[in-house]
Amino acid sequence: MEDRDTLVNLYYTMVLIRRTEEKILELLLQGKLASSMCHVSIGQEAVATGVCSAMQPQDYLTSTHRGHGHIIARGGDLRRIIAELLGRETGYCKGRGGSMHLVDVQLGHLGSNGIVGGHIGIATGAALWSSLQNDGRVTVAFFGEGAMTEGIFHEAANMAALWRLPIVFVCENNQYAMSLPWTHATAEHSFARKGEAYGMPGIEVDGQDVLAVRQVALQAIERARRGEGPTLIGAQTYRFLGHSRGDPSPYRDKEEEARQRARDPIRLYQEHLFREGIMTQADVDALEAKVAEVIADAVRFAEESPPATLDSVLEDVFA
Amino acid sequence: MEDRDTLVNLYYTMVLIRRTEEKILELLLQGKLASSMCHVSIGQEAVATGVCSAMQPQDYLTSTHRGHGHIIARGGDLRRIIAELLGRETGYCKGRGGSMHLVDVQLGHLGSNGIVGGHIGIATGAALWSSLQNDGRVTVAFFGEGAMTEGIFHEAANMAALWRLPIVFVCENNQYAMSLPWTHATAEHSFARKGEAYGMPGIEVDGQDVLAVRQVALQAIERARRGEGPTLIGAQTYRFLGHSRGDPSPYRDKEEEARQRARDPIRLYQEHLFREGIMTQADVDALEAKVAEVIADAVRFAEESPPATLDSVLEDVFA
Amino acid sequence: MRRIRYREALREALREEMQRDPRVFVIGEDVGRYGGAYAVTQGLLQEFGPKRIIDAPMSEAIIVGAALGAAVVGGRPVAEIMYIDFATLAMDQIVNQAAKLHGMFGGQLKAPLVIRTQQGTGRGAGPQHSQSLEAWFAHVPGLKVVMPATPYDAKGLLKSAIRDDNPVMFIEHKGLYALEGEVPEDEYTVPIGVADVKRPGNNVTLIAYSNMVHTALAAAQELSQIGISAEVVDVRTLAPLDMDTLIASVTKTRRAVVIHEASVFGGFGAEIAASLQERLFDILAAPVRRLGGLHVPLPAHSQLEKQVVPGVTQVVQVVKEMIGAEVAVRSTSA
Amino acid sequence: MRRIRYREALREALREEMQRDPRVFVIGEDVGRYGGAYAVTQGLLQEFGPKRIIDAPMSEAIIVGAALGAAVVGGRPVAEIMYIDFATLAMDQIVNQAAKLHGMFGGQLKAPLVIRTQQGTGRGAGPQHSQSLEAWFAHVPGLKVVMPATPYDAKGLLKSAIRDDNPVMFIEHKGLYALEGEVPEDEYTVPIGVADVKRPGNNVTLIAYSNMVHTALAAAQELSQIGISAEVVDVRTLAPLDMDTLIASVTKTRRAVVIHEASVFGGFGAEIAASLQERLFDILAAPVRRLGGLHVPLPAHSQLEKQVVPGVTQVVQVVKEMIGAEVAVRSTSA
Ligand SMILES: Cc1ncc(C[n+]2csc(CCOP(=O)(O)OP(=O)(O)O)c2C)c(N)n1
Ligand SMILES: Cc1ncc(C[n+]2csc(CCOP(=O)(O)OP(=O)(O)O)c2C)c(N)n1
Ligand SMILES: [Mg+2]
Ligand SMILES: [Mg+2]
Repeated sequence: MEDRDTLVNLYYTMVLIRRTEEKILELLLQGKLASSMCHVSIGQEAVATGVCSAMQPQDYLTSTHRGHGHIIARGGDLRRIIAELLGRETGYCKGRGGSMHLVDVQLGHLGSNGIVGGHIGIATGAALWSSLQNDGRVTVAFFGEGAMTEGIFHEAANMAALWRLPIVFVCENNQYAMSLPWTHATAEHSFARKGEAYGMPGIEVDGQDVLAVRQVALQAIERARRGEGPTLIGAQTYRFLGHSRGDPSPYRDKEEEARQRARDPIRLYQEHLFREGIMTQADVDALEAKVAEVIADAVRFAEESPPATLDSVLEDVFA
Repeated sequence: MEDRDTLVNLYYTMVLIRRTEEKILELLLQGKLASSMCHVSIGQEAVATGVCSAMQPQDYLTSTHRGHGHIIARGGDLRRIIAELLGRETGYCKGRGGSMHLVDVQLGHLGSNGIVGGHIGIATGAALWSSLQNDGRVTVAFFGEGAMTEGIFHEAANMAALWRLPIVFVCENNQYAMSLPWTHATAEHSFARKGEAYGMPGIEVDGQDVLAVRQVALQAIERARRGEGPTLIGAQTYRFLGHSRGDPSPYRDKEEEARQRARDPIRLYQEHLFREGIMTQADVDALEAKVAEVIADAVRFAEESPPATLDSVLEDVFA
Repeated sequence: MRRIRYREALREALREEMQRDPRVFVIGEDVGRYGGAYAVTQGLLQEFGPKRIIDAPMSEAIIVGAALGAAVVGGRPVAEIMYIDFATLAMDQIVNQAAKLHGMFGGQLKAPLVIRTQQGTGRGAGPQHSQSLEAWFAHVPGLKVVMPATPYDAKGLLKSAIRDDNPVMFIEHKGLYALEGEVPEDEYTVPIGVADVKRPGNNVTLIAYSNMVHTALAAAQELSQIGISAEVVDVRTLAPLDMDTLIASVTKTRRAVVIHEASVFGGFGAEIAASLQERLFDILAAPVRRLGGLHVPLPAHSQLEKQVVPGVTQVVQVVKEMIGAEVAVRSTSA
Repeated sequence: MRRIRYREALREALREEMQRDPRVFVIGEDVGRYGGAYAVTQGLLQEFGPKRIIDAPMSEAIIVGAALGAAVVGGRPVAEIMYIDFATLAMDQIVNQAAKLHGMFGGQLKAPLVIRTQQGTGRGAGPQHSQSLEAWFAHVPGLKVVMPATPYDAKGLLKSAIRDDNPVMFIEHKGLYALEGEVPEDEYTVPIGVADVKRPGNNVTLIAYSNMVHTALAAAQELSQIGISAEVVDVRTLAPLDMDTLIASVTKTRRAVVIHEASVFGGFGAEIAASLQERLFDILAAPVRRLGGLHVPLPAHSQLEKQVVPGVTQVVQVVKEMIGAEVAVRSTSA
């Protein structure tokens, strides 16, 4: 059994992601974001939260265009995240990456990426270095199911399994890649079969159940750390909103949306916590208040920060 | 049961490939080849022969850097093949493609390729067009097992299975990609599992047994023609010589080589034909004589042909 | 004349060619149900059905490969790569396969294939969604490279590209989709390989393509206020390049500025500048100047992004320098 | 001084850097057991073992990706792409990932990664194994591009590339591996970003890199017979480009020919020519000329291949034209 702190932290993280992204959408509508690119993960919080909770401090991860949740769950600095989105010099990328390029090398977060699947290479390489050095670290590569049909996924999965690299491939299957349903992306939907092609276990998990995700991730990460090689996790989840702003998702069935939204991972987990007597409504209210404060502080920090400058862009072309 | 003509033709084709490639090696040593690139398929003749014998005249194929066998088995013009290798204007590519770029559009041979896996895209596209047009054609994509770990294989296999394209993926697994043994290329060697990842059957066959290859190919091609989608065939074979000239294959176990060479597909088939009373030694001798004549004629034709010219290179940049 | 947007002009070209020729089809990511990331193919799925507007899985290499294969056996595909930045995933298929197919195979095969894509800044889309990579493709023998600046050219050139028997990189600009311009109702095409004088002038030639044509036109307008008459030549097709039109213009004006959004360093402007000085050395009154992007990864921040690519002020400034410098030289040598 | 071959010089650089720094490792296809397709890494597997000389599966994208990832977390990888033509399969990893990593992430990450590859004609290797693609990489901000012509430079520059904290495209030439040259036994490096005057002269500057340096040197030799003194400048590093050295030379000679094997059209020579005329317009006695490959898919036929790329005769011819033309102009205007 998990201790109370862990269980409450999972809830806190999910709420923090949700509220932060709600705030980001608000800032977006106010025209405050410095870049037009912004993809929120509302509805998918349990995956980032469950997986990151299973990681050790020394571990690495790489992330996607829909990566706010990953960096928040990894303990990223909300101030620097919001500052990045507002295009400030204090942002994680000094304002020049925006929502798609968050990174925190101190936390082993090796960057989110605008090229679907592009960062899987970096993740594989980090795991290769860990394997060569035998440094005990594990790398987690998050990606959407859209990345599964890109060539780089194939090459990375094959190499990782071949060399038993300490990496966990976490597919957040939110059922759509922009407008393309997963049913129209591939003829084989079993993650077990997809993993087996490389000689690697493929495990499906309910991505709306944070505890289930955590369990599967703990096992896969420990397996990787023991030197037994990679695992492919297929976390079944759903993108509650459109692909990005201005996408009302007309290509999705409204009934399907309603059915999926009914399985809100935060609400499901809250019910569980209430049922098990781990948290009360009062606890939740206090937690929400704390989250609101943290977010308000981050926004304040960002808004007071100096804007990004061209000079710093010019300085950073070469290391 | 197959009729005698078919059975004898299979033998003829295998011998023609073998003797042609022996002649090519001779021309190479004499310094007569116009290009330095040349990869022979000695030891692998049963795969090209068995598969091509299962194709219909209207079908397409694409081929590899090790593609002499495919074009010969498809009925390619030996004169134009040798002329191409000798760099003559009468060659299939007017002397500017060489051994790696044979092609015969009249025969539905859509080209061999110097980029490992590169032509799998073209094959998939030909099959896509057949599917859109419902023209009853099937495309065969030949490739070595080295191509299986390239991203393009993954993307093509996934698309073909998803859309049930009329294509057959024929992997000639000769166990090595240059010096890389198949055991070091992937952790999963089952073609069934590799195919299943895309929702497509994967079938292994003894690539040294021309009749077995033919049977598997007939089934896969008919399946494709019925609109039931692609098949991945893994034909287990062996490259009797080095990867290319000047490769004595020091990375291969000599015992393994001896064991594999003992399973010469031509000899195995000859024994079968003798056993079944389909051919006699006299028949074989006559057939060899005919093959020798055909090759001599092709070499003569090529040597008498005018050399390739820069003018024609300049003309053909755009269609 | 009727005015429509660049994206609508492109859509009309696709629709008309699909109506005219049943072999034409579209394949790409989100081209059907979504209508294209920049809404160019909106409505075409409903009109032509899923066998002619094909939503592909996320697999850029095989999207181009499949289009190429279909082209080889009789189709006339238009493959869409959503951002040119993702063409990096299909370079083998474009460069080693499509571009070389005709020549490499001794003329036996041909690849009547259009690759539609878009590039450039203007939406703060960041370092991996805003690059301008036309110079790569122009450098590849066997590829045609087309970059329309106006709705009229977009429609006419796309129709020509679809009818062309060669692989054509058709590079749109994300900042132009909403641009309105005159487009006739009647059928027309614009030939590939022909540059276009978008504004006549006498003192200097501004050579540009894609979005920078509009920057050049605005600069020409501003220069006219101070008595400098600038001719604006829209290159339109980078390969094959219409040097004749450029040479005719610069022979007249004796001064040229080449402007593009791509990084100046190693950009296509270098080809034009190098050629012009080779051909018109004795005629040029000043060196050919180049204006282009700074050699940096493009920042996502919209304000920074603007500072990285050339603007009207810089064009005007450079022209003033050129003409001023020359006057200065003339007066000292006199 | 000791003379060794280009391939041995490269091998020494790898060996010395691997001995010096345990973080350096090699990854690529057939680099171990096979010793490299062009035998550069021969013997290194035996010396350093399979954890430092890594035979990868045929997966060019992940070879670069894995090297990049290792570089980000502390390794100093040298990834080998067997032919530059296959870099088309890894362009996203090279261009969108490695090159942008440092700038895009606000300086937080760095990618000390060398991508060794080789290119060019000389072996009749055909259209998909003989391309010269350096211009693509030079155009990408965040990449360094190095192209050594001699064993000395090959060794010294590879050592510098391995020590550099940025991604370096290290482009060798397949026709140079057997070339012998002087290489000291003692430790040395050659700095990235510095061009080299390989032969001094006064009447014309021949600007070249990689194998064309030798063509330029042979041409200079021939020109000296007819009283023309040619300076040969080896660019060595395309990015960052050492314009100062080029400008100093051309300021002296007042004439320049840029020579590379890649297709002239859109080639890197255009950048050099365009820059020179921009900077030295009043000094140049003749237009900057460019010599490069014909704009065609490279034929596999060795004899045809030779006709496609520039040779000594052409260089001599162009220089004679330049100097002759100028004399002609001078005499008519006199
Ligand atoms: C290589 C590449 N192709 C296309 C795109 C455009 N694009 C951005 S996100 C996206 C969908 C990605 O789907 P998925 O991987 O499932 O992630 P999700 O958006 O569902 O989180 C597409 C097509 C891209 N960024 N990169
Ligand atoms: C994309 C690519 N990578 C590397 C090479 C160099 N190369 C040519 S053949 C070969 C081995 C191919 O192995 P396989 O596919 O098994 O075919 P085989 O040679 O065994 O017939 C390699 C590495 C290439 N031509 N293309
Ligand atoms: Mg998705
Ligand atoms: Mg093989």
